Order: sequence, then C-alpha cells, then structure tokens
Amino acid sequence: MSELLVMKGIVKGFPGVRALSGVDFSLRAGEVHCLLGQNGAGKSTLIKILAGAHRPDEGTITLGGEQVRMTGPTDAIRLGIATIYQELDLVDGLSVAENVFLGHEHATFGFARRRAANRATAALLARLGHPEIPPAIEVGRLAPAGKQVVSMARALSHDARVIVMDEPSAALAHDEVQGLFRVIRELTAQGVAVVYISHRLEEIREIGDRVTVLKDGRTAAAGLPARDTPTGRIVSLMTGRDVEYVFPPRREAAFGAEVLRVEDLSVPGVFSGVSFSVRAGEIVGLAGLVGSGRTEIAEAVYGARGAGGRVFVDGRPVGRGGVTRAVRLGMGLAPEERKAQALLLEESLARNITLGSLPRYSRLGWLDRRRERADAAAQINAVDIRPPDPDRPVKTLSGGNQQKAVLARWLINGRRLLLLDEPTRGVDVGARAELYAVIRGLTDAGIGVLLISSEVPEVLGLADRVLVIREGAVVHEADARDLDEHRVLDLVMAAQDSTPHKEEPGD
Amino acid sequence: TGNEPQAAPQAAASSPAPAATGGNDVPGEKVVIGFSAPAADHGWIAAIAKNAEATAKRFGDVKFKPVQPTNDINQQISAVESLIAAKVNALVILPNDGQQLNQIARRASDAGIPVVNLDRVFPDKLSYRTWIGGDNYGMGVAAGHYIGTALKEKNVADPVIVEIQGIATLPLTQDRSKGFADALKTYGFRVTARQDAQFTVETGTSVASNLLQAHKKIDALWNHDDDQGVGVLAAINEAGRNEFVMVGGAGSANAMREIQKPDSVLKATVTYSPSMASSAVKLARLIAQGKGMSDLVENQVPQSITLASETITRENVERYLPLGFES
Amino acid sequence: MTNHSIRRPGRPYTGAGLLGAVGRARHLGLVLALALLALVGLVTVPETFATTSNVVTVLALAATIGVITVGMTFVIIGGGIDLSVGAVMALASVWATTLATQSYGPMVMVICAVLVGTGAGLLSGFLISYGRMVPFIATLAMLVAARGLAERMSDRRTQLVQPGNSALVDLSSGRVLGLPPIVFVFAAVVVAGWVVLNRTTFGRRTYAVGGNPEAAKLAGIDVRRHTMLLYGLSGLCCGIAAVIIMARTTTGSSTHGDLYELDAIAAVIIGGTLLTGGRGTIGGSILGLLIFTLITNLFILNGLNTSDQLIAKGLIIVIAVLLQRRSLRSRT
Amino acid sequence: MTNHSIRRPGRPYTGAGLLGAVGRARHLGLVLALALLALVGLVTVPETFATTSNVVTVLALAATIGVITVGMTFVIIGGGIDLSVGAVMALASVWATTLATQSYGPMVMVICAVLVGTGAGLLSGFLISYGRMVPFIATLAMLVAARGLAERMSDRRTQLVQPGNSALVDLSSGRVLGLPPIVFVFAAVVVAGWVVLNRTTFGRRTYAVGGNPEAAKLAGIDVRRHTMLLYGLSGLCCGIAAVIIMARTTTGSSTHGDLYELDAIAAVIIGGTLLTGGRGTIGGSILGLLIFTLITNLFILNGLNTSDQLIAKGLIIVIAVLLQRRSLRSRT
Ligand SMILES: Nc1ncnc2c1ncn2[C@@H]1O[C@H](COP(=O)(O)OP(=O)(O)OP(=O)(O)O)[C@@H](O)[C@H]1O
Ligand SMILES: Nc1ncnc2c1ncn2[C@@H]1O[C@H](COP(=O)(O)OP(=O)(O)OP(=O)(O)O)[C@@H](O)[C@H]1O
Ligand SMILES: [Mg+2]
Ligand SMILES: [Mg+2]
Repeated sequence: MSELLVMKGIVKGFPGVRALSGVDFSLRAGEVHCLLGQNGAGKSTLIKILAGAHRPDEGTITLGGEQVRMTGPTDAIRLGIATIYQELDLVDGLSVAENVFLGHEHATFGFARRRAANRATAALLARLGHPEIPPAIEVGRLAPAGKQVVSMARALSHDARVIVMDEPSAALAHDEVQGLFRVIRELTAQGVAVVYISHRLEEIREIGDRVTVLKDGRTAAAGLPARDTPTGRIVSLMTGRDVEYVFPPRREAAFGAEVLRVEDLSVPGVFSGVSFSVRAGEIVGLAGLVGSGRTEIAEAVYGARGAGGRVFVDGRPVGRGGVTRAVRLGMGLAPEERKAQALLLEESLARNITLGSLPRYSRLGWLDRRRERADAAAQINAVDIRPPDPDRPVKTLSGGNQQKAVLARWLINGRRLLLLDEPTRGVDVGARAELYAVIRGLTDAGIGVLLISSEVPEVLGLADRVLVIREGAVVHEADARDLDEHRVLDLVMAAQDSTPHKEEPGD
Repeated sequence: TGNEPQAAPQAAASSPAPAATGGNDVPGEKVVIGFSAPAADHGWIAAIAKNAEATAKRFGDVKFKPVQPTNDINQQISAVESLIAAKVNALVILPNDGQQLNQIARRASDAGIPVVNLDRVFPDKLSYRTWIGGDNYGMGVAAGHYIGTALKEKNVADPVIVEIQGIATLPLTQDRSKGFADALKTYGFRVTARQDAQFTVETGTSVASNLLQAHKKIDALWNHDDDQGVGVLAAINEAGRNEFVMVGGAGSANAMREIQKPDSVLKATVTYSPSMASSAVKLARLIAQGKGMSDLVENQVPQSITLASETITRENVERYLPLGFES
Repeated sequence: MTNHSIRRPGRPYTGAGLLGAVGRARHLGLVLALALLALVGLVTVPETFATTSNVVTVLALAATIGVITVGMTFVIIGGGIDLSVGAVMALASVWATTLATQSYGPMVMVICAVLVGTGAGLLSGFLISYGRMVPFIATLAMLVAARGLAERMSDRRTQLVQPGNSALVDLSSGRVLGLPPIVFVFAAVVVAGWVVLNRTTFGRRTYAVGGNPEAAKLAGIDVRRHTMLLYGLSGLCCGIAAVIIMARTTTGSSTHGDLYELDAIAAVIIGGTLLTGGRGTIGGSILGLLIFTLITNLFILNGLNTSDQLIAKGLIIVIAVLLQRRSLRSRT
Repeated sequence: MTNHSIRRPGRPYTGAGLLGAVGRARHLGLVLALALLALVGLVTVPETFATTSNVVTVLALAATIGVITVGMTFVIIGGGIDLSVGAVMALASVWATTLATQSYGPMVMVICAVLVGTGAGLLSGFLISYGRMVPFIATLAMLVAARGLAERMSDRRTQLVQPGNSALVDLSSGRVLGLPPIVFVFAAVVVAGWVVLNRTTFGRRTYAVGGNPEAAKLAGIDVRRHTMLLYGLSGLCCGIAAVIIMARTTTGSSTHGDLYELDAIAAVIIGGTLLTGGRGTIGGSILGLLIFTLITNLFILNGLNTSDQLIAKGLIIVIAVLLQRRSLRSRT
C-alpha cells in the first residue's frame, strides 16, 4: 500500500529541551496507525507539527506525494488533516455546534446559519453515538467526557483525509471507547487515515493496524504490526527496559484503624446515602461509569462540595471547615482535571509539588526554601518525572509528567488519606507500574487511599476493597479478590444508561 | 469692593497687553521667572498659561520657565521643588490647592525666592510676597445682585433659583456659592437647587439636562463657569427652555457673544479674568528687579491685589468683548 | 472561585424555551435593580420622574457612553480592554469640529469623526495584536496620546459647531417621533451590536478569541487580525459617540469623555461580562449602563449633593451586584 | 504565542548571584528604558537632572504611588484588581486630619490613617471573597463611596495638619542621611513587600491563588480568606501612602490621589505582572513606576507644554513596552 503521509527527519527543539531529534513517521490511507511512547517521548509534539501548530526545525512532510510546508493550523486543515488535541481545545462560552464549526462556520455574508450548523452537528453527534447532546447547549456546561465527544465531532466535521487523535480515550469510560472505535472503523472504511495515541496497550491491540514507537524524541521502531507484536517488545522499545506490567502484591499485614469514615453522605440530585470507611493501609476503589458520581463523592468527602452527612478523619469530624480543614486533618486530593483543578501551569515543578504542604516549610510564615527544594527533588525522583528539573515550569511538561506532578504533591509526608481521581490518566505503561508501586508503598506506610478509576482492571488489581457506584448510590461492596472484570461491568451497567450525562436538578 | 454691576472695566487689569505704566516697562536686570499652574484642561486655565507666557515674552529681560502643569498636587509640589532647585529669581504659582501647596511655597520664600501667588491663595502669608487674584466671593455677590434685581423687577415671589457650580471641592467654588447666597438673601431669595459640574462642557450638559428635568419652571440660573456654560446652554436649547434668566461666570468670549444675541437666555456674566496671569508675571518681574509700581507712591509692589468682578450685560458687552478669553 | 469546574453543569437536555428563560433570568438581578431604582424615582419625585421628557433625558444621557459600551463589550468579550475610549471620542470630536473640517458640512464632519475613531482603534489594535503589547498599556498610551493630540489640535479651546452645520446639532435637539434622533442612533448601534455579536461569525469568533485564544488559533482563526478588528470596532463606536456628543454639547473639545473608560468598563462588567473574556452580552452591558444613568438622574431630581451621591452610588452598586450574585459567580 | 511560559519563574533555588542576573535580565527592557530616559535627562538638562536634589525630588514624588503600587502588585498577582486605592488614601488622609484625631498627636494620626486604609481594604476584600463580587466592581464601589465619605467628613475642605503635629510634616521636610524620611518609608515598604512575596508562605499562596484559584483551593489554601487579606494589604499600603501625602502636602483632602489607581495599575503591568494573575514581581512594578515618574520629572525640567507631554508620554510608554516585548509575551 502506498504511503499517504510521510514525515522524515523531524526535529523540534524548545528552549532548553530537544523534544524531537529526528523522527520518521508514515501513514497509509485507511489504516489506524498507533503512536506509542513514554510520557514526554514527543508524541504530542509530533502531531502538533502535523497539525501545523508547531513548525519543525528540520525535516520534511510529504502528503499524497507532494512536499508540504505548513505555516499554521489553517494550512493543515486545508490539506485535510484534522486533529483532536490532548488538551481539550474548546471554547466554553460557545455552543456545541459553534465549537464544532469554529473557523469554518456555516455562514452567508458573515451571518451564521445556526440552524444548519445545529443540524449538521446533531448528525455528527448521532454518528458518534451521542444524539443526546443538544447542539445548542454551551460547551462549558458539559463534563469532560462530553467535551471529548465534541472534540471528536469537530475533527469529523472537516471531511479530513487524516485524523489525528491524541489520547482521545483518556477521558472516556470503557463503553464509550467502544463507541469511539466504531466511528474509527467507519472512517478507515472510507479510506481516512487515523493516527491514534494512547497509553492503553489493549486499545492498540483492538483498533490499531500498525504501531510506531517513539523514545526520547526518536523513532525507536516504525510500522510494527499492531496485533502481532508482543507486549513485552513494545514496552521495552518504549522504556528501554523490561517492565512487568503487573500490580504490586497486596499487603499482607492487617489493616490499621479507620482513617476515614463517611456516613450517609449525599448531594441532592447527584448521589445519596453513601457510607463507607477506609482503614489505614487500605486501598478502597470506586468503580463506576463516567457520570456515576464518583468524582462528586470524592469532592464531597474532601469538603470541596457542600453535602449532607458526616465525614470523619481519624475519628475527627471534618465539619464545615471545607478543604482547608480536610487538608489540615491529613487528606489530599488528586483531582481528575489536572490543568483546571490541580496545577499552577506557569509555576515551577517544585512549587507545584510543595503547594499542598506549605505549612511544613514555614516558621511563622517564613519559608524554609532549602527544605522545600529537597522534598520536591525527592518526590520528583520518587515518581520519576522527566526531565527531573525542579525549576521547569509545569506548563512545559508532557501530559503524563504533569499528572505525576499532581500525585507527587500529596506524597510529601504528613498525609493520612489520599483521594486519587483517575491517577493514571495519560500515564505511560512504565510509569504506571511505578505509580502503582508508589501508591502501594504509601499504604505500607499506613496511609489510606480512595481510588477512582474508569479502568476496571486497575481498580481490581490495585484496590483491596471495591465499591461499585451506580447512579449516585453504592450498589455493591466486596473484597477486590472476590470480583472479576465481568462481574464489575455487569454491576456498573445494570441500568442501561451509559451516557456521559446526567440530569441534575438546577443549580 | 467694586462689585457693583455697573463698575467700569479696568483696562489695565483685564488686558494682557502691556499697560501704559510709565517707567515699569523699562528694561532692567535679567530675571528668571518660574511658573507653575494646574493642567490646562480648561479654557480659563489655558488662558492663564497663555497670558503668562505671552506677557513674559514681551520683556527682553525676563526668562520664562514654566513647569509641567498638573492636576496632581504631589506632582505640582515636585515641579515647584525643581524650580527652587533651579534658583529662579521669582515664582508665579497658581496652586491646585493653596493649602496643600503652602509648605512648598513657604520653602521657596524661605529660600529667598519671592512668590507671586496667583488666584488660589496660600493660607500662610509668609509663603508669598504678593497675592493677585479674582474675587470669588464678589463674583457670587455680583451674580446674586444681578439675579435678585432682575427677579424683583419681574415681581417674582418665591423664585426657583438654580446654581451650577464648578468643582465642588475647591475653596473658590465655595466662596462663589457663599457670595451668591449672601447676595440673594438681601432680596429674600434662596438657592433652590445646586449641583456641581466639573468645569467641562460635557458635564455641564449632563448636569443641566437633569436639572431641567428636576425643575419644570426655573426663574434664574447661575452657572459658575463659562466653559462648562457652553454645555449648559446646549442642554437648555435642547430642552427648548427659555423661561428664565441665566448668568454666567468668568467672562469668556463665547459667553459675551451669546449675551449679544437678543433671544439668548444668557443675560449676563460676571468676570473672573485670566488676564490676572499677565499682571502676575509683571508683578513678579518688578519684585525680582526690586521695583515698585510706577502708578503708586510706594517703592514696593503691594502685598495683595484683588481684581474686581464685573458684570457684563448686553448694555456693556461691546466694551468687554475684546478682553474676553476664547475658551 | 470558579465553581464551574466542580459544578456539573446541569441538564444536557434543556430545550430552546428553557434556554431562553435562563437567558432572561441571567439579567434578573439587573432588571430588579433597575426596577427598584424606578420605584424609588416614582416614590420620591413622582411628578417629574415618569414624564416622557425625563425618560428622553435619561436616554439621551445614556446615548454617548451607551454607544461606547457596545464597542467595549466586544473588546472585553474578546479578552481585551480599551482604556482609550473617552480620549478617542474627544479626539474625534475635536478633529470633526476644526474649521477646516466644518467647512465641508455636517456629513463630512460625521465621516471624519467616525474615521478618526476607527483609525485610532485600529492603531491600538495593531499595537496589541502585532506589537504584542498588553491591551491595558497599549490603550493607556493611546488615551494619553489622543488627549494630547486633541489638546494640540484644538489649542485647548472648546470648538463650537458652526451655525452652518446646525443639522448636526439637530440630531440632539430635533425630534423624530417625539424623540431626539440620537436616541435612535443609540438604539441602532445597540441592535447592530447585538446582531453582530450573536448572529455573525465575527461575533461568535469574538467569544472564541476571548475565551480560549489558543483553541481559536488551532481552529484556524486569525486571532491577531480579529483582535485588531475588535479595537477598530471599539474605535468606530467612539467615533459615533463623538457625533452624539457634538450634537448634544454643540462642541468638540479635548475634555470630552473624561473617565468614560471607567464608566463603560463598569457597565460592561456589572452586565455580567467577564474581564477575562469569552463571556458576556450586549444586553447586560446596556442594563448596567442604564442603572448608572438612572442613579445620577435620580440624585439630581432629588437634589442630593455630590458627596452623598457618591456614597449612595457605592452602596447601590454593591446592592445591584449582590442582587445578581447568583447569576454571576466568577472571579475578576 | 505565549513564549513567556518558557522563561523560568525566577529560579527560586539558585544562588543569589544567579538570581540577580536572571532578575536583571527579566527586567532588561525596563532597565533599558530607564537608562534611555536618564540619558535624555543628562543631555537636555545636564545642570539640573543629575543633582542630588533632583534625585530626591523624583524619589519623593514616587513614594506615594510607589507604596500603593506595592499593595497593588500583591492584589494583581492574586488575580484581582483594586480601583479604590486613590480614594482610600484620600479617605485615610481626611480621617487622620480631622481635628478630633489631630488632638491626639502625630502617632495617633499615623495609626488612624493605617487603620482606616486597612479597614477599607478588608471591606472590599470581604465583598469580593465572601460576597462574591467581581473585584473591578467591588473596588469601584469602594472608590466612589470612599471619595464621597471623605468629602463629607472634610466638608469638602482641605484639612491642614495642625502646627502641633508638625512632626508628621517633618517626614517630608526633614532630612535623615540627606534624604527625607518618606524616602526611607518607601524603601522599607518595597523591601517588606519583596520579602513577603518571595520569602513567606503568604507570598507563595498569593501566586497560587492568582494563578489557579481552583487548584489553590484543592491544595488546602483558604482562597477566600487569602483574597480578603490581599485587599487588606493593599488598604494598608494606602494608609501608609496617606501618611506620606499628609507629610508632603501638610493636608488631608478628599481630592488626594485622584486617578492613582490608573497609575499604579499601569506601573504594575508595565513591570510585567499579568492582569490575569499568578505572575509578577515587586521589582518590575517599581521599575515601571520609576519610568513614569522619570518621564514626569523630565517634562518638568524641560518645561514642555501639556499637550506635547501627553503625546510624548504615549509614545514613550509604547517604546518602553516594545523594548521589553521579548520578556512579556502574553495577552491582557
Ligand atoms: N511548549 C513547550 N515548551 C518546552 N518544552 C516542551 C513544550 N511542549 C513540549 N515540551 C517538551 O517536549 C517533550 C515532548 O513532549 P510531548 O508533549 O510531545 O510528549 P508526549 O509524548 O505527548 O507525552 P505524554 O504521553 O505525557 O502526553 C517533553 O520533554 C516536554 O517537556
Ligand atoms: N449536565 C451534564 N452534562 C454532561 N454530563 C454530565 C452532566 N452532569 C453529569 N454529567 C456526567 O456525570 C459526571 C459527573 O459525575 P462524576 O464526575 O462524579 O462521575 P465519575 O464517575 O467520577 O466520572 P469520571 O470517570 O469522569 O470521573 C460527569 O463526569 C459527566 O460525565
Ligand atoms: Mg502528549
Ligand atoms: Mg470523575
């Protein structure tokens, strides 16, 4: 088969880093070409070059046999290359339809034809399996999963020859990924070429045709068959070593005293009557669909959201003190939207890591910066953030490394209970194993963990006990060893509703 | 004081042209005169600055050193400080606020630099050698008398009298209002409504148009300032009102031309002439050169000179027109 | 505190009807505040407040800043700010009333004002988008420079509209259907602004440019060009405002429009537009402006002095905003 | 696009030497602009510009707004804005110079000014953080109300510092080591501001609250309380500025500090602090302020007329900013 797109010798440097130092990549019409690599390997950078968002320092791009030179995103769009970026790139203040057609609106003499746009958007959303999202609603009112769908609709709206998807499944739940795959198959059947980036290897097996692996800004292997290449080989190509993609052994010792007790917690319209406890050294997993209310439960426990019911840490009530009191009592939350909710993008890595423990470094308000730096450096090593430069602005880190920075914040001593909401979203396989070990290590130190993850194997493999959440209620509670993936999925989906939306009675 | 409506114009005080005062204009030793005034964002103050500069240019023995005009007291202090540092021979200062600038004027005087205080007065007599300025209280009195007489003639009982001030926080505004109220009291009248309008055309329009709504029938209106008066008149014309007499203030050429029109509501204006700046520069020159005023017997320039506020009406406007400042 | 990231933004299924209701409810606080002010007017000065002529006065007063506010709404939604509006209006009024310009008649004066305004706006826009200056600083520089130029041109005099050009003044003193034409100009600008913002691609892109410039750029929008045009639009509005102010005061002057920038920005923000850009409505801005204008009107009708006016104004602003607090829960 | 992200945020952990170098490089544009202005001064008015007394004049002139600028820097880094600074300073000066207050002597006057300033700041802060008002509007309301109250308290008169309290005036007219004490007050406030911003948890939290309030909240920072304190701090600075202005002018007056808010904000922004919060330095703000002050000083010394001054000022601002464009590539 002939190559539709060839990128050759692509080099791209940012001040202080060389993100790409000679990448080759080729794409055929009608294939799904997976791009793999560790966090920071340069995947996003490569596809931003393909999308015209970055200009390469060196290298050539050939599309359909002709060399192209792109000066901006418009050029890429005109050439038929549509991109779903890793970081959601939607405008909150505009409607779904307006976002989908932003930059190529349906218009007559500058006047927007809203009805036509809404109709076309509804068709695209239906094609993506989400006819329930109204095209006229403001995008800011959608949850992350909904936004991801809109981003996909936007890419589809371009009638592109090449569609690039940078971790589109990171914000999606199991069943929605299937919907995405269905659409990808439709596209490839029409001859569209898809570049697919994901850290979930099982997805690669399922949807991918060929695989290109990047390592440290170079092509480590190109065009491997996606289904037949052994996992071990792919992982070692990515990481340069053998990683056992397994969960750390469960704790043998008995759990300690209760660190967290939640009694009859409820937020009207979202969840109600949630009660559970977490013991020292225990990992409790919350399994459920996107939209089942897990994030809200965690936020309510953390005091970030007004809720009825009572929460105790080490027997002390959290009460009305909100987050500040929760943190003082020893809680920590790694929220699911790292950019919006966790990171100071402009600030350095070190400052981001120590943000949650400033009182530790202060005497009468005065900062002990030496100790602060030492702790930050230690955590950077502990979770292996690359590059391990404490002074680098977090904004310039790759997505997965940013996620690690969020976790690192709460690894600094003094925590009693960690609430981890999708802690491995966007984290590469190698790092993932390390993170699992880190989390397990925490519990060995006597910390309790509440783990939320949309990846059922992760919940089952890491947690000691699992709570299954469906439509805002705990429907099942069991030891993780007594559950398997099938059973959890059954429990989770018992009530058909699997949309990323949920009715919420007014605000 | 000469506040009677019929007082004759005093050419010497109102004209920027050098007056025929005998030996005073004879060239003397070279002197540097520093000059500081508020920002010329207003016709009257702009005229002050222009008059001062024009007068200084007329003398070969005067080096004129104006500093940045500003409405910020803090900056005016620095400006005067820089003039003191430059060791000028005399200072002409129109302070944004006499009280606030007093300290620095005092410092100048203490440093041996004679200060001619223009218009807004320093509270401390040690701070200046000579004060020359208009009569704000007298201005109010003149306006009050004109309106009082006019209303008495028409036999209006319990008239609606409206007053539009300039910047309300300035002492000069308060003096004008007091004079106005005092004069009206002698006729048994009082001010019905009073608003301030920041001295600009546009604020004049908006305040006046609201006031005209508030009072469906007005008998007399005194507007402190002919600059903002242009806006006040625009609002009056827009509302199509003409049932009252209006009196202006300061004596701009615009106002005088308006007074000449038989159908205008503006019947008179009471002067507060920016020509005082010309006189101030001349005084500063005389003081610096150690001369007295040749028309006076004394060997020294007087300590204080208060200009009379005159009332310009259709009858005498011809005589004043050449002296009016373009706002 | 950006609640929105935690709040799970309700009802995906809201229909158009409901959406409309939400839109109206959004300005409920402002409408309430306005109603309250009107009530105060009816109680305290019943015989003057509710007259047609007073309503006309309020509208005519609102017209100048109103037109500017429309332009400002665009700029702020687009993620910028324009401090130069008052000064640019002054410059346009001065330029249009120079004797040279006036000799060509009122049409040319209007065209001159509009061109000067638009030109100044485009220049600010150019400095911001291509010169990469911070909008606050670039428009501050424009403010200062435009006032200086206006003073220089007019030699600090108030320039009267010549009797031969009184057609211009008739815009304010004339009556069409019982209203001064400037009120229609004001209304036309508001309607045009609304249409452009809500019904054209230019308007919708303005939200994108302000809300997420990076995303706008990736979607192929020429963010720089668009930004420049936004300031041009604001300048255009200043030019139109200059025409209104010339009609109302019969003059052009470098002192016109002092501090209009603050009033216009305040009206826009009280109307619910975020200073950070990406959100906002023309309707809200105009409601905000009317509140301010009505406050002044009420005070003068009641004969309050300025100091009391100021204190009361501060309190009223706080109350108006707290009234609509529920519909406006965001920082900056 | 936003290149600035790549610039290191001031290498907090490197040695003092490096810190200095980076700091200097960051403000290179400003330093260059300042140097250029100094050069102009040396060329045009060589005999007066470089004198000690002129330097003292510049510093004394900068002191009032300088102190306010320090507070403003905190507020803006914390994601807010404070329009009320000039008015609060005026109110504090009036309150401290009422006869009742003056009867207790200069110490009480100073304490009174500082308390009034802090109180007003905390009140704005309360409205913003607990009343959830937009900072622009809340502080605008405070501006208006504080001016009104100041006018009312002083009955619109300028209140002189009584002869018995001349110790206060000596702060400006006295000399310590050849400089007026207010210059030391200014310096002390700048140093204290720098230390708090860079060496304490309060400062660190300020960056977090301004950079991403949601993240700050989830990291356990009491964002509301912190925001309130930031405005309190700004108010405190206004109180100190009131003491300086009383010393300089020997008066308290409701007209003090008119438009200081614009100057202070402009200085902060020209100094590289983003209006969106989360970034910025005290040093930059002070450099920005010195540029403005130096411009004024040069104009004074050269005796330019106002209109030309304004035009020139606009141009200089543009040039200063373009000079540092490379280090400040962000919108708003
Ligand atoms: N704007 C930038 N400025 C500086 N460095 C950058 C910038 N963008 C990316 N980098 C650096 O380039 C390298 C590659 O980043 P990239 O985002 O392409 O990684 P990635 O493979 O997509 O990782 P992930 O799986 O975590 O998303 C990283 O070291 C990152 O820190
Ligand atoms: N109005 C809405 N529009 C769209 N989606 C909504 C809406 N309300 C709720 N949702 C969905 O419900 C979820 C809110 O619940 P929550 O975030 O607690 O679910 P979750 O189980 O934690 O899901 P996730 O796996 O995304 O963390 C959102 O993620 C979103 O998918
Ligand atoms: Mg990536
Ligand atoms: Mg969630």
